Amino acid sequence: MPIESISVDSLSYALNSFYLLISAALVMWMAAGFAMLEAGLVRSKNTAEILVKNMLLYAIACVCYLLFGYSLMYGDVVTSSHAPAANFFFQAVFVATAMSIISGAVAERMKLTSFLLFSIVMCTLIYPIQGAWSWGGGFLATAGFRDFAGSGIVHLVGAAAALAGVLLLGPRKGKYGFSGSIYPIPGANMPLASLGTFILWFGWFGFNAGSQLQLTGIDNTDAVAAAFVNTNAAAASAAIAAYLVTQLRWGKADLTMILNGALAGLVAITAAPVTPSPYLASAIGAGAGVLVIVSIYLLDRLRIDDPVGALSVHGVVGIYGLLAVVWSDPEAQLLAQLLGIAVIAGWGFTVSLVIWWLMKRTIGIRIDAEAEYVGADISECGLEAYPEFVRGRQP
Amino acid sequence: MPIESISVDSLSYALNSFYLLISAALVMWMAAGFAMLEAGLVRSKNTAEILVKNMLLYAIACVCYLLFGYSLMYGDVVTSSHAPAANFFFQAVFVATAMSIISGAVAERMKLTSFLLFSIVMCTLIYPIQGAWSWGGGFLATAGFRDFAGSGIVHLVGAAAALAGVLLLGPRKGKYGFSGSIYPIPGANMPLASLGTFILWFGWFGFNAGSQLQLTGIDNTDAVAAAFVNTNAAAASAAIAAYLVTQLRWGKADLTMILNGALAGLVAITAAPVTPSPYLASAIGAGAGVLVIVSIYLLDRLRIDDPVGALSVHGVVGIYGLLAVVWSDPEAQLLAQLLGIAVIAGWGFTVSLVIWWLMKRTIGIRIDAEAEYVGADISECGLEAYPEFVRGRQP
Amino acid sequence: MPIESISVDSLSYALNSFYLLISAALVMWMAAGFAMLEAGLVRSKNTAEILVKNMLLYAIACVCYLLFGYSLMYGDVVTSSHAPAANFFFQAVFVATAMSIISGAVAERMKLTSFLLFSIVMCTLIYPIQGAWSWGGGFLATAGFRDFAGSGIVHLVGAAAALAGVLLLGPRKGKYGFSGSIYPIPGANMPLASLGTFILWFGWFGFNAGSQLQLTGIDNTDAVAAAFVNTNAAAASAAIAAYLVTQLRWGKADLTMILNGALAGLVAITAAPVTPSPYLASAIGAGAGVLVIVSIYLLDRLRIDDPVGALSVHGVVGIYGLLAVVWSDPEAQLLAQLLGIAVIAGWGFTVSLVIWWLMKRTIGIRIDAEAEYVGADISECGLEAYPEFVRGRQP
Amino acid sequence: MQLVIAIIKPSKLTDVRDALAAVGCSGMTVTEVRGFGRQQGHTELYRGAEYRIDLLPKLRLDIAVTAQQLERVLDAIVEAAHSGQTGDGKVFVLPLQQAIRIRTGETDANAL
Amino acid sequence: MQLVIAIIKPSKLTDVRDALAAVGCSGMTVTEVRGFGRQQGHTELYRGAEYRIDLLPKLRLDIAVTAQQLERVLDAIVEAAHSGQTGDGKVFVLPLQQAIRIRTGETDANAL
Amino acid sequence: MQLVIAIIKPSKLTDVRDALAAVGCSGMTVTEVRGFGRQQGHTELYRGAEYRIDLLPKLRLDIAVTAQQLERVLDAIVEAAHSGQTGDGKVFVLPLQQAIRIRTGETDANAL
Ligand SMILES: Nc1ncnc2c1ncn2[C@@H]1O[C@H](COP(=O)(O)OP(=O)(O)O)[C@@H](O)[C@H]1O
Ligand SMILES: Nc1ncnc2c1ncn2[C@@H]1O[C@H](COP(=O)(O)OP(=O)(O)O)[C@@H](O)[C@H]1O
Ligand SMILES: Nc1ncnc2c1ncn2[C@@H]1O[C@H](COP(=O)(O)OP(=O)(O)O)[C@@H](O)[C@H]1O
Repeated sequence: MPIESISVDSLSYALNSFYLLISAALVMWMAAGFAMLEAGLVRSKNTAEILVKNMLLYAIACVCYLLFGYSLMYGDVVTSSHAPAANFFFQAVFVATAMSIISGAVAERMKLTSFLLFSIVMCTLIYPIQGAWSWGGGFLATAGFRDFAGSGIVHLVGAAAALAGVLLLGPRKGKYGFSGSIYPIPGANMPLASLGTFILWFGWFGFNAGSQLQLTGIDNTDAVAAAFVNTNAAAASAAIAAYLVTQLRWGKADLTMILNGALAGLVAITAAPVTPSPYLASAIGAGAGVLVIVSIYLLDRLRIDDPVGALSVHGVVGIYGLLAVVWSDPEAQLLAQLLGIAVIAGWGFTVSLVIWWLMKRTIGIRIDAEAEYVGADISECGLEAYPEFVRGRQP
Repeated sequence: MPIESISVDSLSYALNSFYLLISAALVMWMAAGFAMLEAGLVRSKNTAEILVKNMLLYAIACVCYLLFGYSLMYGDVVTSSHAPAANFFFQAVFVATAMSIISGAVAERMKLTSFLLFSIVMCTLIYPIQGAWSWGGGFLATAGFRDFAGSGIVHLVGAAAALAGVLLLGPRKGKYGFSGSIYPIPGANMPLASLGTFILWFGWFGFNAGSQLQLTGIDNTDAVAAAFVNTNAAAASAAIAAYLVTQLRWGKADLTMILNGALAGLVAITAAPVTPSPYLASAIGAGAGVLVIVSIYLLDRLRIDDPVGALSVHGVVGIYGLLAVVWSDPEAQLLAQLLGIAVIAGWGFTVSLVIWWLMKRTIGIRIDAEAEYVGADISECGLEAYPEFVRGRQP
Repeated sequence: MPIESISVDSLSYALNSFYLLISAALVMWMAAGFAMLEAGLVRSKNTAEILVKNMLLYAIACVCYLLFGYSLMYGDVVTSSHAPAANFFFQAVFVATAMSIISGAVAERMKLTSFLLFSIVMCTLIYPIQGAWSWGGGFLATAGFRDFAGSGIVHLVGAAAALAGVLLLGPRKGKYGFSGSIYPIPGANMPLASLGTFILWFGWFGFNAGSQLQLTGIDNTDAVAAAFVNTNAAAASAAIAAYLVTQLRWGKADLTMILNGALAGLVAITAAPVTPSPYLASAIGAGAGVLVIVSIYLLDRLRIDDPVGALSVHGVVGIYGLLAVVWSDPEAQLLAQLLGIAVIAGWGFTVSLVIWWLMKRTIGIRIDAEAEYVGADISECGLEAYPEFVRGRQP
Repeated sequence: MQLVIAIIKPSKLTDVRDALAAVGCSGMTVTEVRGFGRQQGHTELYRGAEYRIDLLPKLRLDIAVTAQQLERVLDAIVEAAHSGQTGDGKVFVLPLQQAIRIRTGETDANAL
Repeated sequence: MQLVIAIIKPSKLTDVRDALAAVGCSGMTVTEVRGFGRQQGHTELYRGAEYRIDLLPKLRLDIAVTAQQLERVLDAIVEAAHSGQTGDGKVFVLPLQQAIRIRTGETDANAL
Repeated sequence: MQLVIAIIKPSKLTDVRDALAAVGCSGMTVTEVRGFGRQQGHTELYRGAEYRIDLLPKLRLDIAVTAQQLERVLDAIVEAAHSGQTGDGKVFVLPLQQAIRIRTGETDANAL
């Protein structure tokens, strides 16, 4: 392969594209993180089914966004600083993230086919349309709404859609008793849940730092580096804060809460990973770590059953992250942020509610009681996730 | 560290090398993917042994290729657009991929030492010699055979060698009964198999996009970006297609088939990840997703026992991918592709058959019946993969 | 986004920063590797707790290094070839690696809170102070001590601190009987331990190749590429060597020893991953693979209980790696290396011993006997790592 | 004294335990077992091949009782474990010759 | 009525089940157990230390039978579970005082 | 002949096995069970909700003995399994009508 004569501009083009492609690959890898997190937090009898959902939702998101979503969200995209395909790929993998949030919240009781149908609607319409309003240059962008990497545009919209689904689905059998009693349903595999969290943390560097979209130029480079540092700082502080809350409140270190804490830190910093100092990023993360536990605790008391804490991590903390933008970004205004939150959450929730409701009325969205008892693995997939490991505790 | 004066050429050299090194690291990471996939699809009593095989085959591949294989395949390599060591590393990790394919197909019954001896022959001779014919500039290259990233040169040759081994080994005890009955032997750990698939998907970006070998220059950059997009699109469509087949045919979503489907999409696009449009790449992937299930189903009826589906995913779909090149690459000709397929599969199968047969005659290639019953973990490794998790189902 | 006019220098700045950030992200990912390795090698009843430790130690390392450690180690850092934040992030993730070593050695019996307090001291003082002596340009650097990526500065210091803790803690209940008998305590999940090793191998490319700190300039690029090749070669040879030892000595392929072997190869090459030829790197790795098994075997006979082999892998082999520098690096001198070893190990061991001892006297460092019997998961975290998988073997 | 062995559906454990507590029987030993009987298993699918799972998960309760308790205990179990579907399970009664509480060495009725 | 307890090698389950079905006995309860006896365990190796596993995996079958069935059932089990190697297992017969089918309340022979 | 069923704490298995070997009893079958009795379980915490685990892990030993061995075996078990804390477990003795060694067909005392 002979050396072609390479120009500075083409080098910059190559480097920006490579940076975006690697960032996108890291976000793709987050799909594995969600899959492991959710597979670890459900019971063993529903594990294979949640894996199917995670694998397919990623696949569906990519295909739907290729066919319709991308052009709906961005129109005709012209990029000159990096390869158009790199830009497409980076945008496409974000859709799957939004959808992954939903699979966790409705786990252990939603029908596979209904979930997959919903994911088509989500990735073809719900996500791209609201994306067009902000990142696509629409009215939210004009109004000054700031959401750098998607605390709202990706995470909150997913959580809003999930909430609509959860409300129509109802809680898992056996989760809530009469007279307010709450029965915990422990997840089957903690190492898997922890691995998932580590994968997400790792992949999130691509999510946040890639959202600068350009690496070359001193300012861009510094912004990308700041995104790495702040993303990491927020997650680290949030994990510590969540630990301290569980330790002080219950005298134990609840692993799943610490995992949710770290993820909450990541979601919170996503709206503005570049502008804060690392110290402010740590503070934002710490707040998220506390908030997420309070939220999980309260939603459970409200009998809103969310097996993996997705509503709190991506919804409640997503809102918090959008508000926290004003602490570091001089261009952000509280009103514009509130407008963005209301629009995104309202849109995501309302449209999803209609879709879920139509499905509930027609094909149904919940597996029947017998299937739920036996487990979705056998009823939906026909196989068991761990066929040789006996169940040690009754459901 | 003072800023040296950096020339444009040396920047290009640095960027190309870095791109190749990161791609190679992603391919190395695929070794973990194969290890997890195979560890999830065997029974718990053979899990530690398959892990040993996967760890050691990667190590052996690297050492053998360093000592002999690389110079046999490429002669004296001169690179000027990137660091020679980066090129070596990228080529070396491909060898391990070819070998990983074999470990899955012969799982649960092949002797560890025989497998390791075979892997030395594979990585020192079988793989590099046929690699020299195509990528090394030999007669297949001259004949116009096109295999961009190795659907044939890496995947098919591995599957051909595996088939020879499987035929001489015979099926696992208890897999096939009299009068045509087939007994499924479920894998022990579905989350692990799914994780392995996600890892492979992620690592495959390095496999396919790295095979452009140069990133700088607008055309190269665009090709690399196209490889990312097409690789992802093919895998996504293939997973969906495989799901639809299992859903329509059996009314259930067989997770392991969906995983094999995604991998089939990846294998199929490997022969030409740059030239197709994303839509064509999706179509190629969808075809692979259907084909792989048909192939797994038929091979099972032929009583060819392949615990992980490697023969179908890498062999049958590898051939399909090589043929599909003609759909997008105007320089490819069907005849040259057929020649390449025949040569690679013939070479891989024949030489391997001789080697396996010699081994069978001398040191033996199959663990004895008692060891197979107790499990290769205890007989070959002396330990258990999950010593505290009771076996819930008898073999 | 319009193309700004990009200078060669700013491109170099961007590329170097990106290389450092990706390397740092890979090192961050090693935290997941340690978590999985350790979670696989402890019993199921202590798995959730070791996961909490690994998640929190990474978080604490990042926060403490941000607040105090970095400035203590490097003073006011001025970088012009890459973004300052990239340099900070790369240095920060190394601290967590040192701390991860400790969590493995003291697993299954150390109190969570004491461990976390120690990790604050380690990351704020013990690690940065000795780091200042060498990488920070202090007296060890002046004396000619050479440790490219931290066989000593990261690994040995962690192992020395761990040894102090292990001596004060004592062995796990039931590990050693009267009259010299040794009872193995098998880890619960071999696939997890193998996954952890693969993650570490993958992440180590960032660890070693990133330590060049600059990618641009032909020499730097070649050095980075050499680091990838040598890191891989050393690990591969070490895994094979470890396998051969277990096979020849015990007639079985002990998976956990092979995993430790691969890691030993990585630790050994860390002190000089650039200067050796790939052949010498392989030889250094092979030596490490043998040495680590001998060391694990002997430490066990000395009744020093190290559930994951961290003292051998990072301590004994760390020393070996520092000595092996003189084989390839003409500037290294044996005396300077010995001085560095003595200083780092002495400092790490002594200060840690004092801290652990003070803790032991005040808040205690060991969970009580009943908690140890029931498992740290229930006593420290209040949950079980695998609540549905019955325990098959008594402790 | 008798040893009552009840094979029940796993989902009935809590009900049976409550019913037993109500008749003053507070101790028992539970084993996870697999049962084979009239109840049909379910079909699973793995890689294109279907197969039946015949051995169904059940729980076995072992309850040592005094002769006076026996009748009430049997009634309590049968009532609480009953769903009317095939596979509800069986209750077996075996003569128990002796019982000892390890902690105290107490025997027979005092040991239960 | 008797309760037959058979401790067998796990690999013999299918054979024994078929043999029992052949003599008209279609119900049983299977438990995974670990046995300790004359049969030697195997040695395992972990990180350079060898150790014996003495408790070997076995299956325990509990089969309630009527007095008339007993002889045939015992013969069927012993024949089907026999391999001639140490560790083939044991069969124990216990007197069974009463049996109830939970679904119907039927008792004794009708309950089996 | 009798069948001795001992429910013990898992941590006492080695001691009991050694004690039994000392009185010449070398065979037994071990089952993992969960016990419910006077002993209190522990509290677990999961995502902010606490709950009790009442069923505690125990081991069940089944040991077939001849009438002559019975007394020594019972003493050995009770002594070795004793810790004095609630939850030490129980020993039950059932009449054993017949025993067969599958490997040889030997019966009764010779089968043990
Ligand atoms: N003869 C038997 N001996 C021991 N256990 C039996 C016997 N027959 C049935 N069982 C147990 O009782 C359970 C329920 O029996 P089954 O025939 O399925 O339903 P039902 O009792 O409602 O007729 C079985 O799963 C098995 O565990
Ligand atoms: N005295 C006993 N009481 C209960 N079970 C026993 C007894 N002796 C042996 N067993 C069970 O029978 C199995 C086989 O016994 P073993 O002595 O190994 O072989 P064999 O019966 O062929 O002589 C053991 O693994 C154990 O489960
Ligand atoms: N009536 C009973 N029938 C069968 N098993 C029993 C009975 N009562 C107790 N057990 C078993 O004995 C174990 C110990 O009993 P428990 O009441 O907790 O302590 P202790 O025997 O020291 O008073 C229980 O966990 C249970 O397995």
